[in-house]
Amino acid sequence: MPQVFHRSTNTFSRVSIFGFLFFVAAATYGLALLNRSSYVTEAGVAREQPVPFSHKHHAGELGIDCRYCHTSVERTASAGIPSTQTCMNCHAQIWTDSAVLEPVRASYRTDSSIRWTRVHDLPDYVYFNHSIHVQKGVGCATCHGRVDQMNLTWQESSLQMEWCLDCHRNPERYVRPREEVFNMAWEPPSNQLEIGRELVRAYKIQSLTDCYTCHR
Amino acid sequence: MRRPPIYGMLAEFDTPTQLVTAVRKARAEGYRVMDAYSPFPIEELHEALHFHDRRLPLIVLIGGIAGGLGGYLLEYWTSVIAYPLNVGGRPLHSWPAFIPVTFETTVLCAALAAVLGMLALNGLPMPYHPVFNVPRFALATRDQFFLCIEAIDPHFDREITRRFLQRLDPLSISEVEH
Amino acid sequence: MSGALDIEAIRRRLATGDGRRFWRSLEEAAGTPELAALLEQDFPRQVAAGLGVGRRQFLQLMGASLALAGLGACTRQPQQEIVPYAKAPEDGIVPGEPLFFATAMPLDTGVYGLLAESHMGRPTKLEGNPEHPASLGGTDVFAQASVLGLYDPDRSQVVRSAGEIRPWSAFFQTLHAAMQTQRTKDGVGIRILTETLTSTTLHDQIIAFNSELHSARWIEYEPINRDNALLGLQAAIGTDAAFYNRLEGADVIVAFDADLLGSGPNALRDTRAFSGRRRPGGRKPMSRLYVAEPMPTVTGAKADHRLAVRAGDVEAIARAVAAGVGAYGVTAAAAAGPHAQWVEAVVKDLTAKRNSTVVVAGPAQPPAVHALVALINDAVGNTNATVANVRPFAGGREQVAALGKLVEDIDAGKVDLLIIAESNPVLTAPVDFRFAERLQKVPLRIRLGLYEDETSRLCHWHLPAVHYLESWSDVRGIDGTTSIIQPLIAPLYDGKTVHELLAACMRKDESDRVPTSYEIVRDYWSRQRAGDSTAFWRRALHDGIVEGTTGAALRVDRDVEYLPKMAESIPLGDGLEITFRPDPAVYDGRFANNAWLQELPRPMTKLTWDNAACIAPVTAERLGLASGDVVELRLEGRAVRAPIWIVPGHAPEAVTVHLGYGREHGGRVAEGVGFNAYAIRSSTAPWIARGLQIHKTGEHHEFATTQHHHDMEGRDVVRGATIAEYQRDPKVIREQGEEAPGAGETLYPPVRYDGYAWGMAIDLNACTGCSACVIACQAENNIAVVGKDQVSRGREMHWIRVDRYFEGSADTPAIHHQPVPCMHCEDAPCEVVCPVNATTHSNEGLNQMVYNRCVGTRYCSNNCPYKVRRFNFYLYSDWSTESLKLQRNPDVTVRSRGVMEKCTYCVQRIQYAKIKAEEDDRTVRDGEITPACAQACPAEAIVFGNQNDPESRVAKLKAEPRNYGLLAELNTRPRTTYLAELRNPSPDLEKA
Amino acid sequence: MTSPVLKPREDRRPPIIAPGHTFETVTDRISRVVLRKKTPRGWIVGFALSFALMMVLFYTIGALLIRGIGLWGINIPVGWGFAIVTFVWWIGIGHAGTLISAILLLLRQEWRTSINRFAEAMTLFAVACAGIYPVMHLGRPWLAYWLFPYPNTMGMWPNFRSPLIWDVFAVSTYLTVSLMFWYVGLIPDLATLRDRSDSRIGRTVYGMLAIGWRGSAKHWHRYETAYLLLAGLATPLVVSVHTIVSFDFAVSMLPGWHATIFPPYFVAGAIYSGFAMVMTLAIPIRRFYGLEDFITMRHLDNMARVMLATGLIVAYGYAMETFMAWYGGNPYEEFLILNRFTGPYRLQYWLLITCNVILPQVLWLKPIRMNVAALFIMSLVVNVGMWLERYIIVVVSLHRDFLPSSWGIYAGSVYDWSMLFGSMGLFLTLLFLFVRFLPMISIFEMRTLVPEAEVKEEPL
Repeated sequence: MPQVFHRSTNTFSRVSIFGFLFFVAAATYGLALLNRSSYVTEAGVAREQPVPFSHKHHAGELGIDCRYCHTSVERTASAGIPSTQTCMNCHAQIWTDSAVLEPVRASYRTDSSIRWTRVHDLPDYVYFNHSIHVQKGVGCATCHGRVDQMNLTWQESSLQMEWCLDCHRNPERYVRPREEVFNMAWEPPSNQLEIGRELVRAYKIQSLTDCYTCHR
Repeated sequence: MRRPPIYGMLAEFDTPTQLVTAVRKARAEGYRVMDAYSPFPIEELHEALHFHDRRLPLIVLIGGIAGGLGGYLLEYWTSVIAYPLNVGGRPLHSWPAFIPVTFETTVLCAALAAVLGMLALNGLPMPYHPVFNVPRFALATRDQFFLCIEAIDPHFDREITRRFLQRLDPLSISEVEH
Repeated sequence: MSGALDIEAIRRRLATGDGRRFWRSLEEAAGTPELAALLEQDFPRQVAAGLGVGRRQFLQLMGASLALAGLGACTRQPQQEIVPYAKAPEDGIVPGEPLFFATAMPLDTGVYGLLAESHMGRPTKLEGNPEHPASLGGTDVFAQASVLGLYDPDRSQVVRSAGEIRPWSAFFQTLHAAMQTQRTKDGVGIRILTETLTSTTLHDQIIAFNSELHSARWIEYEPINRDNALLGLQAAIGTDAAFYNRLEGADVIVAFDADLLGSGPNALRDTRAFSGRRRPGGRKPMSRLYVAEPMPTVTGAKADHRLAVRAGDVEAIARAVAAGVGAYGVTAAAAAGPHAQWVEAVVKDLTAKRNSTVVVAGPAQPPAVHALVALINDAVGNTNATVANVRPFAGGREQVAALGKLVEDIDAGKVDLLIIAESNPVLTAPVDFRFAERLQKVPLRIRLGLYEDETSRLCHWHLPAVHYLESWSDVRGIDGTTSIIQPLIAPLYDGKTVHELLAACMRKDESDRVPTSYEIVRDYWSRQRAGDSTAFWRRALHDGIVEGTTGAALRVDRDVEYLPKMAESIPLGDGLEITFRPDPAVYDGRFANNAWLQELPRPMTKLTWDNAACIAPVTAERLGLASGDVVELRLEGRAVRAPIWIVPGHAPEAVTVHLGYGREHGGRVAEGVGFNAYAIRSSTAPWIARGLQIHKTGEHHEFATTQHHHDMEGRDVVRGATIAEYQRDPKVIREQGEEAPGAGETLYPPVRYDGYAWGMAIDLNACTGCSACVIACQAENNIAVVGKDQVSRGREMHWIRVDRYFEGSADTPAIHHQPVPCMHCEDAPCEVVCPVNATTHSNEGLNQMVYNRCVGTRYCSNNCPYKVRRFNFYLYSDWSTESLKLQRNPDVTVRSRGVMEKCTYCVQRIQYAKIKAEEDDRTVRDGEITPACAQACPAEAIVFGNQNDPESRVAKLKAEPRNYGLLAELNTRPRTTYLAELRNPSPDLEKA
Repeated sequence: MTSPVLKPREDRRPPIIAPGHTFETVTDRISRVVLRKKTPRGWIVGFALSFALMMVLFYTIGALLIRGIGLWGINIPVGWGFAIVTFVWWIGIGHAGTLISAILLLLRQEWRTSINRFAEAMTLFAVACAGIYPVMHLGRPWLAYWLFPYPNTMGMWPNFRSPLIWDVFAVSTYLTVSLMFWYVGLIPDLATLRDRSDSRIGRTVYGMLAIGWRGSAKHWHRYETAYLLLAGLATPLVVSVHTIVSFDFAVSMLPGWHATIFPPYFVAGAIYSGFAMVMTLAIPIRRFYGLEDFITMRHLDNMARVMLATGLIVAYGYAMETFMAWYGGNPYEEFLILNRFTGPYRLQYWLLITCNVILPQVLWLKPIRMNVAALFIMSLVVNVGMWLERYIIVVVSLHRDFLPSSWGIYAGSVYDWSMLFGSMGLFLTLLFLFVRFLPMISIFEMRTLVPEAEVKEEPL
């Protein structure tokens, strides 16, 4: 007898077809979201550190300048991670017996490094240079966020290529006067765009989207 | 309107000629809501049914145009607007190089439109259909030819219709359950 | 780099040498149909490919590749750590900032003055020290590759005695005991064998040592020694002397079997001076170079008139020239035979240009020739004008004779304690000395060396030496220039210097501390320089030269009383001749474990990973030999099996073999590569021998060469003219090839480059083909070594290659060298065909290759008319060997499997300079950016810069009429262009 | 769609369907092959062999993924080898299917009816085989999806100037359209199988695939419109696909690749090889399944004629290349041709000329065209010849281009060969599954060739 299927299969078959199409679309979209999610980029995830160093306390409350610790940020590609020496400059005097700081003192005593967990990690084929960005009026906070409000430091931005390109394509949206670079609290003024354009002219900022700008 | 007790009345014929004649006669009799079933396409049949549907070519045309435009615009946007790159000193908008892909997307979308359009207009997929309830209908995909006058036809009447069909001396006549 | 994976693979492949034969093309050029060629042409032969990769590596690969893809899809960055200093170092080390230190590398009787680039305390790259007269900023392959030697994982790392790993203390006990007994008998049983002594400190130590133990003896031995020159000059001048030339003053140069541009302590200095005199429009006229030699060398390739003669026949020619110029005491002009014209021309030029010519003979020529050369130079007034005779450091020494004496002493049982520092006599000593067997008669044998090599195996104690980049020492060049060798890094392994070893011997009391070589060297120099030694020391270290030493070498003049004698000439038999040469890549064998050098295409043969018995095409034909045929070379009853390599331009009836291969111990790279030519090299004929017999074995050897076709096929690849033609009409160069289409002749709107426009000009006239650029590039750009098998499959990775073409007859061809990096075409064919935009153009005209975007279609390479792109067919980069990672340049991505790569014009240097310039708000100065190849080039043949700036050197060169673009008719608009090669032939010879 | 036109034929050529067939004989003969319970031993053996061969392919692919494409013989300068050669070869083979089903349909060639179904299947499987190569020949195959334009975190897009991107679109479009064309053609026959299958599974599976086809006149009407339109679209598509494949070479600047004649001459070559392959498959199948009534000598004759014609076009292509090399006066082109004639690969070149130009001339002779064995051999010869043609084009141009210094030699490695034969394994495996589970001849179209199919006019 030829009637193989039940009535319901008509509806079922059509629904399943549309359902499938919908599923594919949804999956694609979901994947795109996932790639940009903090799960993949690990943005906004505060990292456990051997010593719970708080930028909030040091940079925010005490108002220590970024460059006190990140000494080479204006001169070289890497901003520089302070040596234990730098910590001890103060902590030889204050909090000399706090348990939290024991690893620091130990490191200093035994002349062995503190092994910090890396927060900002670019792929090995990406070459980022701090000094030139600082030179051209890109503020610390522009990429690193309000570090002065972070207890444990996290990565603020996705650090994905499209994110870099956004600023490299239209720097005027993000640059600030050189003297404001290390000012965490600096907010873009309402007329950022026109100020930005002037700065771009003044600092001879190029919009560099050549591959070799970052990849070598 | 009230759902009729049965789907319709199914008459079985041996040759395409008989079927075509039957259809013509049925129309002459005033029946309109009917369908003919054959194991292979018969030009004369839809003529006899006075059935003409010209929407499909239009759908395909639209599909093609959409595909072509979509393809070209994608190429233009990615190479000129999204990330303009100097590739071997060629202009950003190297239109001659964009033609092949445009052509392919045109064909692709047009073909998709043709197939999906055809299925949609035919209301396929439809695994369940009343006519399948008639056991002999299995032969419709082999060597037999069927005419089904549906119950929703205003002229339809179990007795009259059956008698009318008798006159076409079919191999068999059966009522089609819903 | 050559690390675990590669070296293993290499060894396996060397075992199963299943590469393919490639010399067919040469046969074709010679017009001889060749059987193997037919096999080759036969339907694709099945090639067992293979590079074992385990499952774990597979996972690594995939993981790594995905990470490299930088695609988010659930590949998160692995957790990493930051490990800052606990206490920041004073010496200004800043992460990411390279530092440069001056140091020096000794080799032979000479020295390389070097600047070492150091990243975070790791030396990664060596450059020539511009201040140093022996380097003048240039380097050669040995200097460039020595940095890899430092990180070689095969270096010996422990003290070993009888196979056991022992502490230094144990050795010192033994040593002390032995010394105590020797002290009682005035050290009569002590022998110290070193390589040629160039360290002033070591010399001082040895003097001190001898003053205490008078009967101790010190022997220098190197297989590549200067005995002949020494004896020759002694005869001619009557006193020990060495020499160096001042080619900048030479209008005519005559080289008798002397590769003065290619090897020897003066090569860099000479190359710079020579190329300086070969540029048209210089203040002085272009010099003219005559060369008479058996095996083509880079010098011969540059010659205006090259005479392909057997080494043994050079003496007759030299004698004829001497007679021609009326050299003292040379009366009867030996018949110059077929070379009469050449000799005439030489004589004419020499007499015409008094005191502004140079005649020079090579170390392989017998003393007689050196004497003749000295007399010729005297006769035409070159001595002390263009040729400087100087007192050789530490008194000249006949090394072979000295070694012979040592062997006798051993037989006589006079030797109780033999200390061998560096020198590897078991491999390199003349075979008739049977050194290996003699050595084992010595009661106590101590070896200090970088590798546990053939000699170490036969010694009681092997002591790990330190690499010069790890050690304190000093070195003195021929002209007296002395440099302090300072370490760039603490010794990687627990090694000692020869200074420390000697100091240890000198200890009176076992409890005395062995002074460090720093103390020893420092102490020596503070004794030399009274006054503010610290300031002096700082200065010396900073400059890389001890001030006031340059040219301080004692000048020697022949005193008028002395009647020059002719060193009598050693009679050679007849029959086939064989000559022994240092290898252009592994020298005397000491660099055999350096994978960069092993894989360097030899300038003349373009062979890699091999040495060969080189013969002339005619001789090959006569003997029915083809390249790759394995033959047995029999000489004085000794034999060695060697594969034949046919070299156009080689002297007929002669065979040239290169030393330093066939190593049995001394590293995984070195072992089993090539054949050991020392096996037939005797003390009686260390350089030239006759009566060689060649016996076919019927076997075939697979060579791995990087160039298979040596004929330009009449294409205008290398353009050139004679200086006369060029001066008459500079257009001659442009007319040699098809005209490049003008800027307007294109359908595309022109792309404008307003800012910088980087470009490169390569002067073929200056280039000698020495290939220093190849190794420099390899060191700078983390270029992988692929091994013999892969090279034989045409998969070498060098970003810059030096093409070598023969022109004219196969017997006396003109030889051209052409370095080919990426042309950075403005209309780059490679870019258009890349489906994923992995290679595109920068707004400064760089042809950018982005590894992490590349999916590896290889379409770009197919469409590159210059074939300068290189592909990672396997995971060539060594990701596992730690020590090799230290050498990597942190500013260059280490490429993964499956991606294309190519010359970037050293973009990392460009970016560095640009950023520095931007920061001081200025533009990049001309010469501020120097790519590795340009920096290494001793001839300054490669010039890089901004061609938009009319004042830049590169713009000026490109403006010259002899500037041309390779294949420019394809309208690729290359940014790398060439300056045509100009020759300066003698009018007389040209007529003939 | 063709309405049955059965005016008595005057020509003496064999008929396209043996006389005496009715609707049910046609239906039963063809569907029996699929519906019969026990699988013929011959099929099992053949399938086992081709399956084993397919495993060789999978092994090779695994090895390539783990170790890298260094396993192949490719190098610099010869960056492309067997992979691209075989890719072009398979794509070419595919073309015959589309040509038969689409172009001959538009030309109302009835004889196509009995061969178009498995010709289309062949197309599908050939394209599937071809599709493997572009992916596997990548240095990093796991990134193949970068060739498709999709929004990504890198803000990067494909380079639409590259012929390889054109390929991606052409091949994927071709695959999709061929698939639809094939499936649409199958629907009515699937319905037949649904109704004739006596096993529950059979009914269900075929039923699902038949998506409730019931042969309604209205459906037939739209169905035929769609089928015609598809044919109309497939025809330019099939031409464009091999044109674009030829662009991979023509757009580059290599001597021997950079030629304007490539598109037409590639398309002709494709049809040439395609028909050869159809013949290679048709002859054994009709024999094995006793379908001589449906695939008659008439079909073989016609296919032989097409081969002859396209073969001549290809020959003209070769001649033209040589002529232009001389006439164009480009030294590199001149050298290339000489190198083809006398260089290291001359053996392959002259073999190619023999297979593609010289031997096929025997097809002028009717006795040959009427001799099944001879035709079978010829079809094999042409298959080999066309593979060689691509080999010559790819390898010879690459191995000696502009700078003599960078000239090299290429030879396929064992992995090249295993990949080539492995892909044939995949092709045959799919084909065996097809002939076992789907009607290899379009049943409903065959019905239209039966005499009774004609509607005789009779008065109401």
